[in-house]
Amino acid sequence: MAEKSYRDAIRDAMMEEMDRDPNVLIMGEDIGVYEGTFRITAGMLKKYGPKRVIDTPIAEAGMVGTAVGMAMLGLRPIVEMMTVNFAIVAADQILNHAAKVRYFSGGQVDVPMVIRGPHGAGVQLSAQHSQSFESFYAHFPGLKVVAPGTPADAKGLLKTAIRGRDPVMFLESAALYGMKGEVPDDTNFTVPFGQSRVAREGRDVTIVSYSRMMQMSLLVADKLSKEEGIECEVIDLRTLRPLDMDPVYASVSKTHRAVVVQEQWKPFGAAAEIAASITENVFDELDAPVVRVTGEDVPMPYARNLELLATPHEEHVAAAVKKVMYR
Amino acid sequence: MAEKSYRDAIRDAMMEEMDRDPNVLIMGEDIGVYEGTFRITAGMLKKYGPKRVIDTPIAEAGMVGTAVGMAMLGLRPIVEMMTVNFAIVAADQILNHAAKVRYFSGGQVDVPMVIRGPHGAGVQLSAQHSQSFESFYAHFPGLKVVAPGTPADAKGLLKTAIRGRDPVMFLESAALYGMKGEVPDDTNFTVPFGQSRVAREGRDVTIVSYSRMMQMSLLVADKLSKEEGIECEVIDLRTLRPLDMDPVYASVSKTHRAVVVQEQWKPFGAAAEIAASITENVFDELDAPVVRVTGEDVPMPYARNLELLATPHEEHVAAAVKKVMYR
Amino acid sequence: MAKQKSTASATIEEPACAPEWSDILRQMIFIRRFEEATEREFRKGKIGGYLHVYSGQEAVASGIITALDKGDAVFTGYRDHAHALSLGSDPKGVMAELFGKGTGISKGKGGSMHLFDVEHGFYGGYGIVGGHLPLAVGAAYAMRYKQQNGFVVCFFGDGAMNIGSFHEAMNMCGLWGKEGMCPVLFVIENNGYAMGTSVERHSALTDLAARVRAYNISTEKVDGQDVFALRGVADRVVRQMRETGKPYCIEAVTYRFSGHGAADILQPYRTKDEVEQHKHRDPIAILQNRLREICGLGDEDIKQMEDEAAERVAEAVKFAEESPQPDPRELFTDVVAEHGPQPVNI
Amino acid sequence: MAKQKSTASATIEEPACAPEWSDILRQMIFIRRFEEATEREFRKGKIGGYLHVYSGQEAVASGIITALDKGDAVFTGYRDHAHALSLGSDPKGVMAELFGKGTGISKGKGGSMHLFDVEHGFYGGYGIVGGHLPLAVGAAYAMRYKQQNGFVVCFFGDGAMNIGSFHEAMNMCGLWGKEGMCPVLFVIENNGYAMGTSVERHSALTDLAARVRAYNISTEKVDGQDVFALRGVADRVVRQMRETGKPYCIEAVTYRFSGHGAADILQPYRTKDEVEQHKHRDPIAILQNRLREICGLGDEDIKQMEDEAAERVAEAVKFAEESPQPDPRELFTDVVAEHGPQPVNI
Ligand SMILES: Cc1ncc(C[n+]2csc(CCOP(=O)(O)OP(=O)(O)O)c2C)c(N)n1
Ligand SMILES: Cc1ncc(C[n+]2csc(CCOP(=O)(O)OP(=O)(O)O)c2C)c(N)n1
Ligand SMILES: [Mg+2]
Ligand SMILES: [Mg+2]
Repeated sequence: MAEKSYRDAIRDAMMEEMDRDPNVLIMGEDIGVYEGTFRITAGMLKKYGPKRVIDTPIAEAGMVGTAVGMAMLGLRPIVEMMTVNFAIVAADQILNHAAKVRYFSGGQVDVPMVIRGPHGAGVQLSAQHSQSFESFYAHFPGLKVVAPGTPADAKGLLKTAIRGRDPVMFLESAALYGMKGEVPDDTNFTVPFGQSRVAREGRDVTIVSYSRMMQMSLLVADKLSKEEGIECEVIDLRTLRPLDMDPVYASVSKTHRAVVVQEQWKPFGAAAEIAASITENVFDELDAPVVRVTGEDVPMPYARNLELLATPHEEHVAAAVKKVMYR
Repeated sequence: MAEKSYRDAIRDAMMEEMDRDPNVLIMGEDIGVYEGTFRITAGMLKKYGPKRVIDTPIAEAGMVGTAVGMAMLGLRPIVEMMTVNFAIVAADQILNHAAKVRYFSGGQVDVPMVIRGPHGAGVQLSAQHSQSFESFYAHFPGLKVVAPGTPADAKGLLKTAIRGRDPVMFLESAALYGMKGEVPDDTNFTVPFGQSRVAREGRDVTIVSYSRMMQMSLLVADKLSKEEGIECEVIDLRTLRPLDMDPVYASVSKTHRAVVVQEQWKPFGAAAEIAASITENVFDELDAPVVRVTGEDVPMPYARNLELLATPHEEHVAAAVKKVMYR
Repeated sequence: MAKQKSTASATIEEPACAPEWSDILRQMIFIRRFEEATEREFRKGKIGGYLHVYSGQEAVASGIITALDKGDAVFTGYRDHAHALSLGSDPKGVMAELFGKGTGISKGKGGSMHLFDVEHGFYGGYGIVGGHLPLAVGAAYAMRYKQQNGFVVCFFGDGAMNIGSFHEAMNMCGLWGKEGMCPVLFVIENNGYAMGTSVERHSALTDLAARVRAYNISTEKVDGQDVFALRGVADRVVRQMRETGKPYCIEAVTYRFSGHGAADILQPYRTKDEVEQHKHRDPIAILQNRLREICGLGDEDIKQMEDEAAERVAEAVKFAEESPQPDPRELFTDVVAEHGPQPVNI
Repeated sequence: MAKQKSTASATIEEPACAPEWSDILRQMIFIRRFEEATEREFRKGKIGGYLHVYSGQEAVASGIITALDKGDAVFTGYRDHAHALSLGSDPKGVMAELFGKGTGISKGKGGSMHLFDVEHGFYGGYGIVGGHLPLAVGAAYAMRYKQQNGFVVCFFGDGAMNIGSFHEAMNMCGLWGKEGMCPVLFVIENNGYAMGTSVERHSALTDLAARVRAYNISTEKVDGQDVFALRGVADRVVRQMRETGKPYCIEAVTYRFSGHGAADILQPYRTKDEVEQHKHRDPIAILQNRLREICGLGDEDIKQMEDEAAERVAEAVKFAEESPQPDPRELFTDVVAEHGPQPVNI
């Protein structure tokens, strides 16, 4: 085990896989000469050369589409989106090509590729650069959608993504890039998809989340434990497609109360799926309605005071926990 | 009142608004000379001329983006998508431009435009041409998302869309184009957004739906009434953004049971939002978990037998109704 | 100004008679009869969805594809039957796919627009206009990356040149081509129309290849009804591309005899007369006449080819007809390699 | 071959001295000082998010925009401060926007990338590279449709020319232009780099305007550091476009002195030397020297302009600093005209 940042965990995952398998390559805007806007790829051009670290023009659909073609022919491209916001420009290539070509070809091709990059709100990047797309992509069969919340998961899940045979939307939290945590040294350490994790045990309320909001939920859980004696169990979904709800059901069967936390806009967001599934499957266990904590339903404003109002904070999670406890 | 098809209702709405307001125009692929793949626009080029009925190149992002520019300068463009599937190609223009420019300009512009076209599964059009996007678009603040289920609503809602000041995704059901129904003659007849409708009254179970699945739900309700004495109340949401849940809550407070029906893939689909909201708001009224009836979670296959298995049918709705009644 | 040259192919020297030309004629006749059969079966309700036939354009697919080797890869749009058949896909499997049968080459999951036969180098069959171009570019990169000798042919229509992905793909290929990493032969199947919109009405400049040259890719305009001309260019260009790893673009000027798709009955965008005029330049007739001249091809030979085509088509239809529907469990396979879907209604 | 001409502007005749030129110099100096202030305030933490300054490129915005009339409309990308200021937006409101204050010209909701000032003809400020081009085309159509006399100027970078929406917009504008329905003046701000990727590395052909000509749009390459040249071309072209309703494209060859954005400190993609070389062609110095020659501009005049700029910038900063944050209720306004959002956390 070593203490690593979330950023370095991502970088290590890519470099280890590039070392292991010559078919892995990475492409994106300004990842080479410029060394990446978040410096995740710093040094990689030098180490692997321009055929494996490809600086692309500003052409997201072209980037994703060429990666699909590479993947169909047996390479394992990683596409870095400068931010995942820009992947919307490539939505057709992701949703209609990457996600579907295996199916409509009757299974004649694999599409082993990863689209990754920072995701979610930053600081004052305003409306076009501060969005959360997990429910958007997770709606589509044929894709995998991953949202790691710790350095270890970032590394282990990314390695699974790179080694897999399907297209993966790998949604990183830019806000967590600097966060440190223990990461196994073993270069064969991977984290499988479709396995939610109990991030914190507790008896009173189940908090379901992923990525940065999962980390925030842990803080709230600790605070509520200390200050109010409320013990929250926090479930980290880790992957939204495949979505592993069994640990959630098990937890709710114990706590009888659930809160779902997401940064996204509330309507038609990921928390709706979680909440609906909980109700559908363990209705009789529930002592209170499942409550969703979400961002405000507005495009992200630039002004810092408004921006802070637009995203969910610890006090909102705490309030939701108390609400489901009727406190 | 006159008996009109859903198709003619849409066409009438457009032509009446074009007659009323010279700023209304329509653009799309093969809507003019070719007269439209679904013939919705047949005759319109002749009547309004090429400046108001614009045949565009195959350039969905260009179509939507130019419409945004037109709308910002005071026109009221209608963009016909040959099918709404192709709007994915324009996702960035819809989600990052049409939906956000009012906000990030601090309210300096209106964006009165409508994107409309046939939506959902057809017959053997396979994976890239048979998708349902309502939850996808309805997630984004700044848009309106409309899904009419009757000729009258198709007309009245489309007129509201054209007269409004915001961008609207107007999702038509190709399968309903031939369906007939009473449509008011008044050229000022409109149907406001954000008003769900009780399409059928009943005391036992609330079925929540929209568009074609709402029509199917009505058939099931009649059948269940006749054959089993079960009385379903069917709520037609009509618009998914704004989403009017109050009539749903009122109905569930009466029936204590709810089924939500959509054609979309289940995970992260529209029914999740409806189900989660019902639970969140009228939990204590529920005698059973809200059950979702949805399409199978697979890209649409071409083979007719598989395709039929991929979409929800009357028996699935009936089974869900019985399930929430514990029958 | 674009530095790349635009060559209007000079008249190809009359080639010598070779057995290959009869094979090509046989193939083109077969493809025409196959397409006619699909139109018939569509009207009978045996084929569903959209159906886009290739009649009139046969010389393009045949002229180019017969120049390929094993290991080369082909991508095209939804008007894809001829490409699969030219590559050697089993007509029975192709027809079964159109019938939505489990024996179809895409297991009945793709249909007319999504034929696939990777074993024969056919990488599909795509329905989003222009969406496949970036895929072709990536595939070519992969081949060079793996130091394979193959290259990629990417067919697309005139209408596809107006969509963004076309341009993004072209620029990336032009760039990668500088490093010898992008051997894609782009083939514009310029049949004059995107559905009902003529080139003049959909493209600001009707010299479509000018767009391609703007990405440092050489282009050449070829008579798309003349399989001799097409094959001649292909042979030359293919050799050169394998060596250089650079892209090249052929604009094949052709014409579609049928409607855009099976639903395009009225065809208000063109006159019957225009269609008739173009039928005078039927690529099959042109090839037949040439082979009469240079190979002494006779009526008897042609009749034999026609009979053989009819028989093979009938066989394919019979096979498709008699094949079983896909197993219902197939609904859930091939979605992903791992972590497949949970059935909801079954 | 593209039939449209590519003109490399002949050296503009030395224009006569006119008071206007001093105004332009004053404006350019002011913009430079304004941008320097934004960089300072960014480092102080007063400005957040991304900040892209225009230093080095001033001649482009000023040369073109001073040729416009009321009723014309301007669209650009995220590097947009100069465009707003050139159009006459209040520097106080612009600075307040960057500070995220309620008095900002976009009410603090847009920030640096999304300045808007419709009253002055400024239609924004967009953050998705190339995304605004179709908007500009639609806006031009709207003006002609309404039989207004205005036209649209659309600025964008060299890097933006690689994205699909650029091409879709160009083709549509080329087509509509044939009917006199698309008077857009496209201005390529070719500063040699898209972020850290040089034109040679992002575009298959470095003659960027070849792409534009491929859509039947005439282009002209202009020295982007020479405001005389730019303004000369603009005056000529603008007159012509108002009449014809056709698009036109100017490729302004310029250079950005600062990093791509405030975070671009190391600039590993270019040498200090390269930047220094280009600073010898500072558009402000070039204009000053010219005006010394033709107008007898003296050190005193320049000092006065500098002092005035410093004062106006200080005033803007002070105003921004002292302005209140947006009212929290503003979070929920301007999302839609009707049926606004339901607060969830408040
Ligand atoms: C993105 C997208 N927009 C629209 C369509 C509908 N469509 C299918 S084929 C076609 C015309 C294509 O014309 P062209 O590229 O010239 O090919 P051709 O049919 O002539 O072979 C259109 C508009 C589509 N499939 N995809
Ligand atoms: C679609 C999209 N992809 C990537 C980015 C990130 N990005 C912002 S500016 C930029 C470079 C643009 O270069 P250019 O168009 O030359 O303009 P310049 O910055 O030189 O003025 C990039 C890649 C973006 N904003 N939008
Ligand atoms: Mg065509
Ligand atoms: Mg640039």
